[in-house]
Amino acid sequence: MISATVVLIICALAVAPQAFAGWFGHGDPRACDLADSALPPREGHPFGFDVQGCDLYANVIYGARSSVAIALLTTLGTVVVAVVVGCLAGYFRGWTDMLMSRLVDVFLGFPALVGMIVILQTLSTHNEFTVSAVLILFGWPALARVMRGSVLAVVNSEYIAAARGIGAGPVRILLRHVIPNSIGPVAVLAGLNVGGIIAYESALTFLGVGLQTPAISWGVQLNTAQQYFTTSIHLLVFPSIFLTVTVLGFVLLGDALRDAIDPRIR
Amino acid sequence: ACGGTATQDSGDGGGAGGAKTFSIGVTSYFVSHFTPGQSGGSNIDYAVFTPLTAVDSASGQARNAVAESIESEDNKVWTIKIKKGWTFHNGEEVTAQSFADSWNATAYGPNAMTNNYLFADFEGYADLNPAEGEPKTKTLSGVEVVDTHTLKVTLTKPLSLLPYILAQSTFAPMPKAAFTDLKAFDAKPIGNGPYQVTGEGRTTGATKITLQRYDKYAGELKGDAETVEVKSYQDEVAAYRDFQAGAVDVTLVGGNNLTNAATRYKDQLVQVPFPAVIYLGFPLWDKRFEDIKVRQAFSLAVDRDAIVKSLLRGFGQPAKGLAGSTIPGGGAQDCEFCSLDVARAKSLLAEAGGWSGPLKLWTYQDPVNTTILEAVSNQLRTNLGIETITTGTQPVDQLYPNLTAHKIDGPFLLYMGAGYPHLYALADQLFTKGSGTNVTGYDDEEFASLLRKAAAAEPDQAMGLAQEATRTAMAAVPLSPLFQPVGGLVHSKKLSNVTPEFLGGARIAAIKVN
Amino acid sequence: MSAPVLEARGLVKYYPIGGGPLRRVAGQVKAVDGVDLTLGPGETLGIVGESGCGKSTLAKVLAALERPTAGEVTVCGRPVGRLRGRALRRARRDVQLVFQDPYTSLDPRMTIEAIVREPFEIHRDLAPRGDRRARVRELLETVGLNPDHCGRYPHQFSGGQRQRVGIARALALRPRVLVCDEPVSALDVSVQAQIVNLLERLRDELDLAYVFISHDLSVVQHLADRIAVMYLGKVVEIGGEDDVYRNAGHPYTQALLSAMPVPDPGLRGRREEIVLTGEPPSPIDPPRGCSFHPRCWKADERCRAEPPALTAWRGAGHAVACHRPEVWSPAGGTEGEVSATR
Amino acid sequence: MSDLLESLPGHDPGAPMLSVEDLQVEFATAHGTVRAVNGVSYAVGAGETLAVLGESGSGKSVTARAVMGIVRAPRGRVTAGAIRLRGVDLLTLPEETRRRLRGTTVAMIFQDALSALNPVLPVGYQIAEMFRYHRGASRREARRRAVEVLDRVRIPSAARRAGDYPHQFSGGMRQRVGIALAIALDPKVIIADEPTTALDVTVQAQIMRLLGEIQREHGTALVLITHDMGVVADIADRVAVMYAGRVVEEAGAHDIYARPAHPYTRALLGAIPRPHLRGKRLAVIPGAPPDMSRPDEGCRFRPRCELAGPGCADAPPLYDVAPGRASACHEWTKVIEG
Amino acid sequence: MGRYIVRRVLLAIPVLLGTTFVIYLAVYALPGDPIRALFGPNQVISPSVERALRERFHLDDPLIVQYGHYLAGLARGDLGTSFSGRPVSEIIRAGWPVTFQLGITAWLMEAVLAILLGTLAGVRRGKAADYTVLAGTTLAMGIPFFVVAYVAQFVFGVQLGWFPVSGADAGWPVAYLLPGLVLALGVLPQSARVTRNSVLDNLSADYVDTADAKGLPRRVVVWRHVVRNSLIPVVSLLGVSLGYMLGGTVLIEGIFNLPGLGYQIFTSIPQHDGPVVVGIGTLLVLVFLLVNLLVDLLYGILDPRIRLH
Ligand SMILES: Nc1ncnc2c1ncn2[C@@H]1O[C@H](COP(=O)(O)OP(=O)(O)OP(=O)(O)O)[C@@H](O)[C@H]1O
Ligand SMILES: Nc1ncnc2c1ncn2[C@@H]1O[C@H](COP(=O)(O)OP(=O)(O)OP(=O)(O)O)[C@@H](O)[C@H]1O
Ligand SMILES: [Mg+2]
Ligand SMILES: [Mg+2]
Ligand code: NI
Repeated sequence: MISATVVLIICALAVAPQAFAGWFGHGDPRACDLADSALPPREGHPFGFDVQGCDLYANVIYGARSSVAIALLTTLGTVVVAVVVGCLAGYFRGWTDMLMSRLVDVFLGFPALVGMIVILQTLSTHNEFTVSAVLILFGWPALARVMRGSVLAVVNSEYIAAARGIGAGPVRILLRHVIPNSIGPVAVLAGLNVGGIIAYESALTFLGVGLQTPAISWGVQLNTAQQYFTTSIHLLVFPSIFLTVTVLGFVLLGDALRDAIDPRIR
Repeated sequence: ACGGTATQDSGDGGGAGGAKTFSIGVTSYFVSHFTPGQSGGSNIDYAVFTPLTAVDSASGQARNAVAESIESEDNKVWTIKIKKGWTFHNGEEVTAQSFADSWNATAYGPNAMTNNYLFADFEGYADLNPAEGEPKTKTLSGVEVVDTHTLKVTLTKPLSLLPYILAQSTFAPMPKAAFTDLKAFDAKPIGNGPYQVTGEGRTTGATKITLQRYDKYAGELKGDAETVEVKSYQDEVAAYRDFQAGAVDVTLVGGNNLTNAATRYKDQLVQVPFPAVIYLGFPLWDKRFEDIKVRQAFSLAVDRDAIVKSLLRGFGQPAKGLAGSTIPGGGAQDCEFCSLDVARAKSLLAEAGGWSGPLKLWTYQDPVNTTILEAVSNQLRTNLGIETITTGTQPVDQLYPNLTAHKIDGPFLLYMGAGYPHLYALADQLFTKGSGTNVTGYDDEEFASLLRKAAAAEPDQAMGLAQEATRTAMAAVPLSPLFQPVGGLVHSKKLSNVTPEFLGGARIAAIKVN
Repeated sequence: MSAPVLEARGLVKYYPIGGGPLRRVAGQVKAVDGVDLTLGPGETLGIVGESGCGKSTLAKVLAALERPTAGEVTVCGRPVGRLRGRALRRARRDVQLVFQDPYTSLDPRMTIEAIVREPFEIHRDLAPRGDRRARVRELLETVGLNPDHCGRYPHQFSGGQRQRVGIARALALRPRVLVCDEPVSALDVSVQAQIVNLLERLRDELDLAYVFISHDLSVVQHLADRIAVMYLGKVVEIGGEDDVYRNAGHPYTQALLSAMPVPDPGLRGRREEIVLTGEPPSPIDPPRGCSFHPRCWKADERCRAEPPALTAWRGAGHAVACHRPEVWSPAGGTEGEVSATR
Repeated sequence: MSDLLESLPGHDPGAPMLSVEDLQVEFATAHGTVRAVNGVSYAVGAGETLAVLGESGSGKSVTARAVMGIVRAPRGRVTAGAIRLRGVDLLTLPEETRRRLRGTTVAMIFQDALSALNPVLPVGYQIAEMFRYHRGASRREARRRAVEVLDRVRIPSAARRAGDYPHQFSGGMRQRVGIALAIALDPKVIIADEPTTALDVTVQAQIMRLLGEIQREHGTALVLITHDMGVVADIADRVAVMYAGRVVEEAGAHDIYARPAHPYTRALLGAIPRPHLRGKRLAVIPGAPPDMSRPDEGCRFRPRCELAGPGCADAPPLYDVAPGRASACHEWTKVIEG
Repeated sequence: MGRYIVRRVLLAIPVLLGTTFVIYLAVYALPGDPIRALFGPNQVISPSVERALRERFHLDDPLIVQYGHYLAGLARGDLGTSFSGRPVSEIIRAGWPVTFQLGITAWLMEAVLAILLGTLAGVRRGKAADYTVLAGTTLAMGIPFFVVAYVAQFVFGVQLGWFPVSGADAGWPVAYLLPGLVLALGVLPQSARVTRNSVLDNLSADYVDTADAKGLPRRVVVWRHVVRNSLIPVVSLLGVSLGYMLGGTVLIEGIFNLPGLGYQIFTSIPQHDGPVVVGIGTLLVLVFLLVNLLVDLLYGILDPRIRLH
């Protein structure tokens, strides 16, 4: 259950960064002095300073909030959409399936970054919600495809026929039988995707359409770090460590989740 | 640089008997158009074309290039004599007609050349660009070919700075051959400059253009290298990386890489102060900024020295006035509120009734701009105690229309370069009502009349009048200059005499290959 | 005999191959190809036949899980063919299916309580909310499971126990008919005996009628009142238990019976076996005429050309679809000349 | 080729073809260690057929897999006992030697032929592999031999069908392909794990006949694992009955049917539906098999046994009931007398 | 089979038309002004020029009319003209080879690495190799790929000089190795893990027992039997990941200065260059559809149980 612990800690950071940010120094991510710009770690500032001369440790801690919020919102959104679409396509087959599958094809084939840029530029406000919304818009198709596949495998099983035999309607069959039995691979993939989402948030910032300073997020930090990494490597290293640990936590959590909802393994 | 890969032969340029050659990295914007009417005035443009005049970067004076003489009685009607013996790369002679053809093409509205506006002060411009419908004529009535080597130019109002204006690549001549296929010309121009474009020129999808020295060049500054390879990059960062890998011999560096270059390539870095200003503009249409004291307070709360020293690692000049000393007429300390004075800022803001509510600062999408804007917002927060500061960015094509439409709700960080090296140009662009780049909405009759006077005056008086006009404008604090940017030209060891062109790129013809 | 609880007339079920939107149907699997059946209350009809002959398909059509391509299923006098949605779901209550594979027919993520309780949640009228738990325990007891185990998951039970869960779920709806699709094939003899006993007990207690499908002839013989033998989607012989086992008229029935292993080493080598040659034909492209003719040792021109109809033969209610039926019984040797290929 | 088995230490031409001695196999599971096989012994001679009967989960398959050496590490482990081929103890051999014996000397037929065959490789290829990796045959030679083997198991037009995939065969044919894999290299021992459970009686009869023929031709020792008492009666020479990881009775086929010597065997025979039992309840064994992860010292059948007495708290040894007959029941005399 | 292909291709036509419309709509809806964008930050635009440009590119027409113009051109085989004055077909012709080579390189790298690493992790489940692959792939996934790109460029290009830092001059494959690797890394974690899980599933399949019982050497069992079967889900994922890679070229081509389609489309967005965005976007969707058709056909080869009709 290491994964759950890691994810819990990260979520705690996201919910109450002020509790952690002050461990080593003043803990105010916005108390900045340009004179300290990009200075390496020193007493009271274990991670050093960012280019604006702000304490990097406090910033990384505060950065969890936006990054985790986006990761969770997006994961939730993509899973919900994917489950709905995957179920409709896999369960009802026929025309529904064909339309949904073609839609998925288009979304998968179209360069997602281009789409995201266009939409975010149109939206003009770039906060956690809009960024998540756009990531959901382009993130669901891959999951939906997986979901459809696993729904297809499940709907042909005998316990679905049995449920139909005792008079269960489509809604009940989908909610009680199909979804619990087919969501496993989606959970795993969603766990795997969390890292990708945080990375994508950063890519959007890099492209100028993501979260923007003074918003504090790992994506924004990495984007800035990227410009300075030859001279100030610490800007890149510390957010990356947090990011990677988070990603690993979510990947393992996805695996654990699949096992947890599978009584056969318990 | 470190060991490059085998793909680049830039290292053996000086090899025994080998032809002198080097490669130069530029951003793709520099080579997007070659037609004078559309070109951006990059160093490549000046390698391929030579206009009538050139601005001496040392003295800041306009010198004759293709022009033999440029004279006027009233600064309105000008007689331009052209030197003999100049030829285009295809051998065609450069005549008065070559200039007239080029100018007419640009000024002709339906051609939709981007530099069209530069001819707005020429007589007949209105006929070529009617408010509605097709123009009836195709030539500027203000440009008259007197004989093969004499041009008569008539302006709509006196403008003593014409020789400066004519130094821009837009005013370069075009040969007859150009007009058979303007598209082809744009990709592979036939100019009259020290270098000619060989091969297919600029092709879609290629990142390389080869220049070859034009041996019959009639100008003073003949190129040293026989061939020059121009490589285009997405941005300066990419070009600098290639330079580090040894794939490029000279390139412009900016932003964060300047620091890196300054330490790694100490003796190979040429600093280039840009004739431009980075400023914080105030939305004069916004009620909250109506009170000049608010604007003054904001201006006083920004620590320009810290930004330049820490963020820019010293590459920049903290602004004391609108224009830096690199611009003719600049260097004056005409900004009273350009030094950090927190106490005064606070009291001024308090006098104006303090600040309440959110504050949003704007700039266009650009990594350096956003970093600086963030620093400014941090300082405003700390020094003025405005807690709810956010920043926003928009793409250029949204930000400018929104500024003109007065839809931006906060101060904005912008960059303004002088159209040509003269304080007049900068002041005109920033403060004249109706100018496309006067985004603060500043409008003042006293300033306008001073500037009109400057335009009509003789060069020596013009400067003083322009400075006076600038002082007038600055006193009203429609904007607060932050610093004058500095760039750098970094070059490999085999090159010497690397000097900047007006826009910052290396002056190609001047570069010596060892 | 009282009115039949389940009746099938001219049932046909074809599965298209490679169908789908915008797709041309490439062919059809003729899984069930014209079957007539009648089942009285409390009666057990055994169905035997080769693997792939359409037994399971028939079961699904009878339980209204699949819509027949043609023909009509009547449950307690009500035709179910045209019912849809809610009405169809109600009609399904009377005919319940018990699946062959107890491993795949239970949702692995539900406790057995949830599984058995589900019918009550769907049909609220079956029992008031407060009674449901008691009813579930009662049902589990009926099928011989410990009600205290109701919080367990299917994978924690043995095959026989799972099969009972399946039966309990079916019984929850108080059906008139249980269609059992090979309910004991996956179980070993001792467990098989438990299930067989359970089914017999339920039949006596609840007056259930069964359609009992199996390829184990001895189990069918043990349970069934009447037996239908299927071959390639068609019923080729039908009759009382005694008629079919002792006086089989169709050569395929005879071959089946002869191959039935007898648990007595004393009979080893002394039984007569009819060995079928050739592979079972494909239901996509069944042979013309009598579908059994390619493997039949007495097939003649007529068999190749003309499909035989199910016609009465010997005892009452005994019918055979063969042009030249002859009596044969595994123990008593042949009547008439049968040239059995050894 | 020189016989690999003969060159191995301990080889004894007089020893039984295959003998399993006091074998123990454990599995590590989430619920603790499962001792799936707990002291199984049986032996089978050349040309002989041993039927292994027993309740589901009694360890029949695990024993077979242990003989084949395919009990999966790390979860499954053979912890004690010996498996001897003509006296050679396989468990002491290095893995590579065991591998070379698999398929050549001992072979196995699996229950579900469809899942036991690789779905994406042609059946001919799957057979040819054996010739290539054991006999070093060339691609073409191996293919030719594979067709021969398919021919032997009566696959019609074998040469053409060798290129087909398992799903293109009917159930009976697939099982014949499974047999082809097992007999390809003429092994001395074949273990058939419920080879006909999924098939109907006519096909089952075909398969059994085929196995009998092969056995007769090559003198192969056959271990047949099955539930079907009819099949056992038809072809077994000897029968081993397993319960909860042990062999509880071993005897000749005739004896077991006539006079079982273990209460479990007796109950099993009583559970078979027979024509004369029609309309009557079948005899059933009350209760459920023991939980193998919580081993009970003492007789494992005790909780379900009608004869159970206090003495059954001690695990019964395998009593010699008669020559070639053994029963693991303290009360075997009572049982055998009925 | 033939019919199947024809049907799939026909089905792609409405999909592609729909795509063009949606992209057109999106570009049209972009706030900001294309003319302003064409001129750059602080250029003055004269009204006459602006008018001429608007007319030339039909910018004043309503969306439907603009799209109609576009479709009419399309019917004539004319993909339209970029605001920069170059025909879109020319832009595509010039950029296609670069993107193609980049895509292929990245795809091959992903396939090879995913299968190797995934199999390794699966076969050595629970051992150090498994955890190493997990950790490595997580790292690759957690760090945004533009950061990976810059670091890779700096380390392997600038510092070590093993690869060209940027540009396509070195030709295939040298110039494409580094950007290809960076692209591949973006999807590698997923495909490696899918491979691993698929290998695990197959390792416990019955046919592996058969193969073991046949006495085949372990390596034959793993590579011939297990990997072969495990590829089936991986191949379909590889098909999908191509879409991601084509999308990734948008950033990678810019960073590595490769003059391909991704870079073109990327620079065209701020320019509101509708014809270019639509043309290239649709082309990429088309490629994706075709590749996935190929994948489906490959599926039929890898898994003979699947028949396509
Ligand atoms: N959903 C389906 N789609 C296409 N063909 C099907 C479908 N279900 C069954 N079939 C085919 O119909 C035929 C009859 O199948 P069915 O399952 O009814 O046989 P069965 O008699 O129950 O066989 P078994 O004894 O093996 O269970 C088979 O050839 C089978 O392949
Ligand atoms: N891989 C495994 N992990 C854990 N337990 C196992 C494993 N394989 C078998 N077992 C356990 O070992 C015991 C014996 O199983 P085995 O498969 O030998 O039974 P069997 O006699 O062949 O039964 P059946 O007749 O159902 O095939 C069972 O309790 C089973 O749960
Ligand atoms: Mg069936
Ligand atoms: Mg078994
Ligand atoms: Ni086909």
